[in-house]
Amino acid sequence: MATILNPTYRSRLGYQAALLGGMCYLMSMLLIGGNTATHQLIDQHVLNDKLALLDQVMPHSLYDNDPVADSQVIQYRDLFKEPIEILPARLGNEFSGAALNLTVQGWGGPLNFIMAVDASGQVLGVRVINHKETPGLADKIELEKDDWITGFDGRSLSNTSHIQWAVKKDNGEFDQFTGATITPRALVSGVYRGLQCFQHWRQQAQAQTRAKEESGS
Amino acid sequence: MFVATLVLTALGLLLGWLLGLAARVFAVEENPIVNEVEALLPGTQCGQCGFPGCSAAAEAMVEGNAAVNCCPPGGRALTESLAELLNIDLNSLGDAPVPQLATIDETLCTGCTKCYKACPTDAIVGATRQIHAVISKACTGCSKCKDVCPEDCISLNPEPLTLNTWHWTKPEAA
Amino acid sequence: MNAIRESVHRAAPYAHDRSSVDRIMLQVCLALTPATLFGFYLFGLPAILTFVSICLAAIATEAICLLLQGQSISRLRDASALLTGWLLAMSMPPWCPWWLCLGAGFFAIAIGKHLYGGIGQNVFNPAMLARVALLISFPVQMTTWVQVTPLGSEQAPGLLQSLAIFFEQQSIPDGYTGATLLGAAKAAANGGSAISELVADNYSLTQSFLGNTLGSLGETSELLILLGGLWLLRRRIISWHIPVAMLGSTLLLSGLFYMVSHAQYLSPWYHLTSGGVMLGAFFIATDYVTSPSSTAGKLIFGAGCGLVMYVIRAWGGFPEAVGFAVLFMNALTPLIDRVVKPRAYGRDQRGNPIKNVSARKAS
Amino acid sequence: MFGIAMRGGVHPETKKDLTAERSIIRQLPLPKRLYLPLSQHAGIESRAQVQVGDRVLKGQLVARSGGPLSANLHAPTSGTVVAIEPIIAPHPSGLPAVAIVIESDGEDQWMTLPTLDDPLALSPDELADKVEAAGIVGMGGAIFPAAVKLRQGRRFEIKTLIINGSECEPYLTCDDRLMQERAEAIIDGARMIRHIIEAFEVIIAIEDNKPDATAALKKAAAPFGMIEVRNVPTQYPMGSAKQLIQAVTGKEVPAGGRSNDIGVLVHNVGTVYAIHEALRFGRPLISRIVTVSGGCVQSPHNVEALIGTPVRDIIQACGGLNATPARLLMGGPMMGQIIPSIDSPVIKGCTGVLALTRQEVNEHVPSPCIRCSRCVDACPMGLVPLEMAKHAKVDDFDNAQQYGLRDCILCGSCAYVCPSHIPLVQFFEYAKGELKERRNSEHKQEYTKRLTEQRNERIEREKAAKLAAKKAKKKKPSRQSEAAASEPAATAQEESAES
Amino acid sequence: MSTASTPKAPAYRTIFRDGLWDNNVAMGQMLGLCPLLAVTTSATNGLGMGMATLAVLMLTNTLVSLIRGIVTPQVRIPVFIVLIASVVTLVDMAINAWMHELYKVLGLFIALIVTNCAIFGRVEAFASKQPVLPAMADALAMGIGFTWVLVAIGAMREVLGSGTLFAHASLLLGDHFTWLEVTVIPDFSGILLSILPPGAFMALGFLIAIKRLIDRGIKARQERAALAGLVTQ
Amino acid sequence: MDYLLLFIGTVLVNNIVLVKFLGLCPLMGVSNNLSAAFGMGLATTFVLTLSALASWIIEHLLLVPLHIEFLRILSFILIIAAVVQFTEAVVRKTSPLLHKNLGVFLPLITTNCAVLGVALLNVREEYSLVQSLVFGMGSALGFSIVMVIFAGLRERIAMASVPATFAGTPVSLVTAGLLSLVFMGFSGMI
Ligand SMILES: Cc1cc2nc3c(=O)[nH]c(=O)nc-3n(C[C@H](O)[C@H](O)[C@H](O)COP(=O)(O)O)c2cc1C
Ligand SMILES: Cc1cc2nc3c(=O)[nH]c(=O)nc-3n(C[C@H](O)[C@H](O)[C@H](O)COP(=O)(O)O)c2cc1C
Ligand SMILES: Cc1cc2nc3c(=O)[nH]c(=O)nc-3n(C[C@H](O)[C@H](O)[C@H](O)COP(=O)(O)O)c2cc1C
Ligand SMILES: Cc1cc2nc3c(=O)[nH]c(=O)nc-3n(C[C@H](O)[C@H](O)[C@H](O)CO)c2cc1C
Ligand code: SF4
Ligand code: SF4
Ligand code: SF4
Ligand code: SF4
Ligand code: FES
Repeated sequence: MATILNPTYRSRLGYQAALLGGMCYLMSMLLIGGNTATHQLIDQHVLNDKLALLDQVMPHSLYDNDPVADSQVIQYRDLFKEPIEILPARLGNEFSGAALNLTVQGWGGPLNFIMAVDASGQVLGVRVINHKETPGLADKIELEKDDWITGFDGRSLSNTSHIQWAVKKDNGEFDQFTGATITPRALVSGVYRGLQCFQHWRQQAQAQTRAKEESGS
Repeated sequence: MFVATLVLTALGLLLGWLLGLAARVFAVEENPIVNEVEALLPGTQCGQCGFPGCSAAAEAMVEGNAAVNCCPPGGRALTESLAELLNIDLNSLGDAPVPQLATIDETLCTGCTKCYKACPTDAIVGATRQIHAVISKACTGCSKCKDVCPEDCISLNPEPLTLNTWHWTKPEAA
Repeated sequence: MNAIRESVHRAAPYAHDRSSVDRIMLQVCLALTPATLFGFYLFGLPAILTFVSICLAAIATEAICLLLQGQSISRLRDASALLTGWLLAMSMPPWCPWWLCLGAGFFAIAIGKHLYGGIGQNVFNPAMLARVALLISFPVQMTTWVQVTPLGSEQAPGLLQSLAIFFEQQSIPDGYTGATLLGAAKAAANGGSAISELVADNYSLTQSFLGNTLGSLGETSELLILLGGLWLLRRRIISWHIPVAMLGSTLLLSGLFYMVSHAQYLSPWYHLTSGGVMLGAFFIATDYVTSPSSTAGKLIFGAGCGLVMYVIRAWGGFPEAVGFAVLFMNALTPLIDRVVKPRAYGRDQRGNPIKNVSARKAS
Repeated sequence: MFGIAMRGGVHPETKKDLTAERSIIRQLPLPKRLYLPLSQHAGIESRAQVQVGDRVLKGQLVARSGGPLSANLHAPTSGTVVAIEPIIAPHPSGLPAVAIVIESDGEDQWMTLPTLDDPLALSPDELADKVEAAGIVGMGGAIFPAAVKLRQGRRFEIKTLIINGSECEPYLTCDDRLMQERAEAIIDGARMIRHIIEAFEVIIAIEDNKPDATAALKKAAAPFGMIEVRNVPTQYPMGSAKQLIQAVTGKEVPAGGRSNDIGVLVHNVGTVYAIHEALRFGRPLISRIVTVSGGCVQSPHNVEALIGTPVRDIIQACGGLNATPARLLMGGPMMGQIIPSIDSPVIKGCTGVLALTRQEVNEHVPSPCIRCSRCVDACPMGLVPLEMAKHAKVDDFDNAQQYGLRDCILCGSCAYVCPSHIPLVQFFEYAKGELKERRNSEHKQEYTKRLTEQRNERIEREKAAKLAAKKAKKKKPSRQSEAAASEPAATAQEESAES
Repeated sequence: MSTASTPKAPAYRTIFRDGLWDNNVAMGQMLGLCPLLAVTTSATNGLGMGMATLAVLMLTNTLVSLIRGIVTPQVRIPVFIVLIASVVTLVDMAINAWMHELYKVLGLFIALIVTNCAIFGRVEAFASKQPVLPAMADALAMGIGFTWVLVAIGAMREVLGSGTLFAHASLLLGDHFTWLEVTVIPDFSGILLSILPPGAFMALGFLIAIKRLIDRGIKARQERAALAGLVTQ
Repeated sequence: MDYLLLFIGTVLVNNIVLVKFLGLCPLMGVSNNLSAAFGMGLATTFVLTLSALASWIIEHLLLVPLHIEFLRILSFILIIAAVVQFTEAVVRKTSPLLHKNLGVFLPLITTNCAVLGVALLNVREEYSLVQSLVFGMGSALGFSIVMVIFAGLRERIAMASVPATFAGTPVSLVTAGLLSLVFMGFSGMI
């Protein structure tokens, strides 16, 4: 770059260092400013998004606590490799259900979904949050495309047997999509295992409270 | 939070200094390619390319102001090596000028010696006041002789085809 | 005298053997005929409709492309479009709807071949390209396998019913479809059950070899394909390197893993007798245009086809992968051709002149 | 038995039965005019030693070798030199070439031939000189001056002399007939060559489709040890020196090298016969056996024709044509050349004259390469013809060489088998020609660059001298510069004469 | 700030012609291909990405043109890149905070813009050598050019892949634009290939081929017109 | 074993170019001939590995401890750009030969989104240091393989008589699409 205006100070090392340093300073200040101005709003949005999703699977009438704030992370290695986020719902002080954030392996990669279960262990609703399945073939798991996902509503470990928790092709209760069985299979089994997790967690929690009560009394 | 700014600024200062330093310490001499190109050119400074000599032509080629096939004495071989050096697609070039050879019309030549003084490659033979002739092996077709010939007896023609230079043409189809 | 002068513009040789492109292509078609006829017999009239319409679509597309490029329509005579269509049809499900057939022929010839300038210039195998593109685009239709319904048998659809199926006025009757051996094996693997039991229960090796089983239109009878392939070998239209390398590497790999686990992996004999391996090895991987030209290159190519095919069959998302494997190796072919050249006379393998053995006389 | 046989190669229909059973026609009517191009051998043109109007005798030297790589030329019959002028060369280009035209006087009168001692008693170098004097060049088509080859052979340790009787080209039977009819002469010639190059063994290699020739030579060779007559498989291009050496000795000639390098010398039987004639009888090379054949020839035969005989005459001697030929060739169909005019003369390297029908040529419009790799399999040199042609087509000669262009012997096997009828060899001829042109222009560039530098230096010197002269009080500067100026012209002249 | 050192700015007409057609970022310069191919599964996505890119391009081109006088070759690249990265991050934050609905659709794409070669390409090729106004014009032209190509490819892939056009456009543009959402081919299950990665490459390939055909047509017409102009009376 | 799976997955199944759509500009720009493609592959491998390492260090030693994740892009790209440019200057001086083969590609790489993409993906997937490196190298290998294969194909296509409408870029793009179609065969393998 042979500019006419090319005074000698330009070729000093100090100038170049200062230029880049100054740029970095300026920009990081700018970003810090931007961040301070926006981060609260953004955090709020993220929380709202989460609640909105929760709303879809769990009726507002079921809880009056802040499930997000009460959320805890649990792990059942034999059911899910990864830790599970669980959002408990309480009405008054009464346990009224919980939402579980789960991930299973689909055809094209991880399949992230949220499911809500009421206190009796019945599925209230399931929604897929994130997935990499083939569009057009397996995206009927999204509610906007198909109501297949509502097929889980009302199911529980007691009203559907172990064998029935499978796609029809595997002699179960649930429809598969023609030509794409793996995705439904993964979801069905994910919900089934989710219910089992819920059950374990419930039992543990109940045992704990009982223990607490006992030790307290 | 402002530690962050500090860190980044420091990083910027450091990197800026480093890059400035690198540019200085590792500076390379100005365009070595021009020299390389010039070394490839015939060096007869004949001017057929339209530039005042080979070094001007080399500069123009490197800057993209001259086609790599503009030098008729260099011919196709030169064009190809230049194209490779400068990474130019040969197919993008138009037709190259054909190399020429000078011939002296013996019936008109008066032996004035003007042509052989002008010839940059000493391709013209013949002493004063004798008929001059061109050694085709040494003639680059620069037309300098033609320009100075007072009798207008020099003409430039493409090299004639002989049994030695003939070869099969490229087949048409397939 | 004048006549002699006029034709001066072609160099030696002034003799030529009697080979020509159309002869080669037609002989390959001939070698395919037994397996094709057997496919017609197994799957009945809808299969014939499928076959004919794919071939016609391929030829029609070829004609249009030739016209668009201002080439002589007589190029059609080289029969390469027919052969592409033929092989494509053989690798398609036996009962395809009309639009799938048209799309297949069109894609193979227009995108797979003429986009690259026509015969001999394409880099991917046109037939396999079309097959794979359709598999990805229409997974449902492309994985619908009908049961064997031999011509003349009770279940075989009649003419009207066949037409109705072909034009999708009527869906394929329930109970007509099933799973291929490879499909079932993949399902078993996905479902976590033992492959060996499933296969032993439902599929017979002999039937798989003879071809009395469901699958693509022309791929089921390994026997007839093998015979056709051997005939081509004898006619010197193909050389043994690619088929042998491909079948050999498949056998080797599948044997190896079968020994590791009988439950998890399918036996090598099933690998060799099901799906499109045999057709692929003799008729598809051997496509001149898209395979390497040197002997060593052919061996590498064939072995690569077997390897990729096995890897996908065993661990990938698709039950069958001859098409993918061939296409993958097609992509590598230019590189193979560049790296693996025959050893030239008087040079070593790396292209340097061999050493002189005799010294100059002293003096 | 044969060592490692040839790689690749093809089996064209031999068509040798057209002429193989017919003996050589020796007595052709003497042509009225004979045309002797000055360049009918590899290397530099010969220089005419006669002038228009000179009378010459049969066997008399009419043109002398033009340099170290050249050959003498002799009058094939007695008569008068009527012209030394350009004629249409027997070459596909149809370009003119200077020839000595001799009008025969019908007497066919030999000059007095030198008296001869037993050649085997002479020293090898003397013999080589005699071969050179006789103007003998390779008769198998390579037209390389035989004496040059012999002398080169003397500088190497030659173990094996291979006499090339393979004659693998379809139609051609001139060597076959020669071997059948003049076996003793060939054996004699072989012994003399062996003497010259001090070879250890002599192997006469004949394709196994010539049993009669094999038998004749075996019989003639029987009295002499160390001459072995061997059959090699019938396969084109078995006659090519490199392939023959491989088939006979199992060895390969290194790329870019000669057969000398591995201790082998190859000569064609026709050459051997000519050497015999020269050394035994002092006869220079003035005639050769030519196969006249092809579907258009009325009565195909081998003829013994004087060098310089117009093709028209020898065809007429074989009953003329029965149809317009699709191709009129000099040499075999695989490597031969189109002759542009039926009046072109027979030259030393002319093994045959073929008039082929359309069916025989079987030429089609080329279609695109389908990469069938038949050409790769057919190439006896282990090259990749399809890639060579493809790159030549887009003028990418570097890559064409990568795939073997340099090693290509232009045998035509690849083009013979190509189902797409691609004129592969023409691509290679084109590429090789372009490369040669390129090399030449590079040389010229280097040369002119040197000249310019020299001239600039000289001008500098002159200037300096002028300056010095001025300093030394201006005394007659003009003469000095004139003297200096005539110097450069001399340099250029000298250099041009040099190379 | 020196204007003396800058080459003459091209006419605005040329700038726009180049940006929209002749030297279009995606079809002529072959830059910004990653976002181009990654997000164009539908026309709506393409539009969103295009607009976001346009915004960033405007900002960066302007800023770079402003500071071009003080930058030295030694640190040019890092300085520009830092600037671009910051602008993108800021835009990202801003949209997320104040246009959250839009962010939900675009969020993913905005981060991708940093890595868009086209931005850096324009900065280097144009803004760092030209005054502010032409630089802005160039950004506008190139941005719009990029956007229309994105929309075109998105539309091609969407129609072929699912039979709809501008599906969910109202989410991006607001409810006024519901009319944009059309179902082109009803009951069409779609050619999956076209919304999968291979379809992206092919769609761009065919789009460029179409551009060539049009260019050729235009040229032929011009030639004809020129010839006609030579005909007197 | 896990590293191996990650590696194979990165190279073949989730190929950075054909599936993740990163680094396409150099793919289309520098694949005209094999040796250039090879050089670009090597250079990218170098830079990708380095940037995977650098970004991990910055992320875990700077950004996370200071809670300034929003400066991530800025700091990553700053480091990458500087490192690349510094390397280029050094190579140009010390080894003109290497520079001829490699150096010319280095500036191109700064603006190649694969480099930043990989760094960001590393963070998103929460890879450990070793995983980051494996991922970086896998991506680079995946990039190089596609680059070289594609260059081979393009060299062949360059000599084919492609219809004028498609010659050059369009046919290259379609070929890239077909190549990505072929790579889909590996999907579902993870
Ligand atoms: C391009 C393509 C994408 C696919 N995507 C999915 C998918 O997203 N989900 C799925 O379950 N199967 C997918 N498959 C896998 C096959 O359709 C697989 O054969 C099927 O899931 C097996 O189930 P089936 O028994 O219904 O055929 C895909 C296949 C192809 C060709
Ligand atoms: C030559 C040839 C190549 C084939 N390539 C593939 C392929 O790449 N992928 C595939 O799924 N099926 C391919 N097929 C079809 C299969 O061989 C087989 O018919 C089918 O995959 C079996 O059904 P399944 O997918 O339910 O196992 C090919 C068929 C032939 C004849
Ligand atoms: C392809 C090819 C075929 C040849 N065929 C013959 C042949 O059939 N007979 C023959 O004597 N020489 C043939 N030659 C020439 C030989 O290679 C070799 O030059 C010759 O035998 C040397 O002998 P000479 O110098 O005495 O002619 C052929 C050469 C080539 C390249
Ligand atoms: C042995 C052999 C195998 C062939 N296999 C195929 C094939 O698998 N797919 C195809 O489209 N064409 C095939 N062809 C036909 C031909 O090569 C094809 O039309 C060209 O690929 C088009 O350029 C084959 C031809 C021969 C001789
Ligand atoms: S034409 Fe060639 S030789 Fe002549 S001056 Fe130009 S570059 Fe030099
Ligand atoms: S054209 Fe004339 S002056 Fe130029 S090189 Fe030839 S002879 Fe010399
Ligand atoms: S024989 Fe002909 S068609 Fe076959 S590969 Fe060679 S050149 Fe191509
Ligand atoms: S002509 Fe050359 S390439 Fe062809 S077969 Fe003979 S040696 Fe090989
Ligand atoms: S490399 Fe990704 S946008 Fe250019």
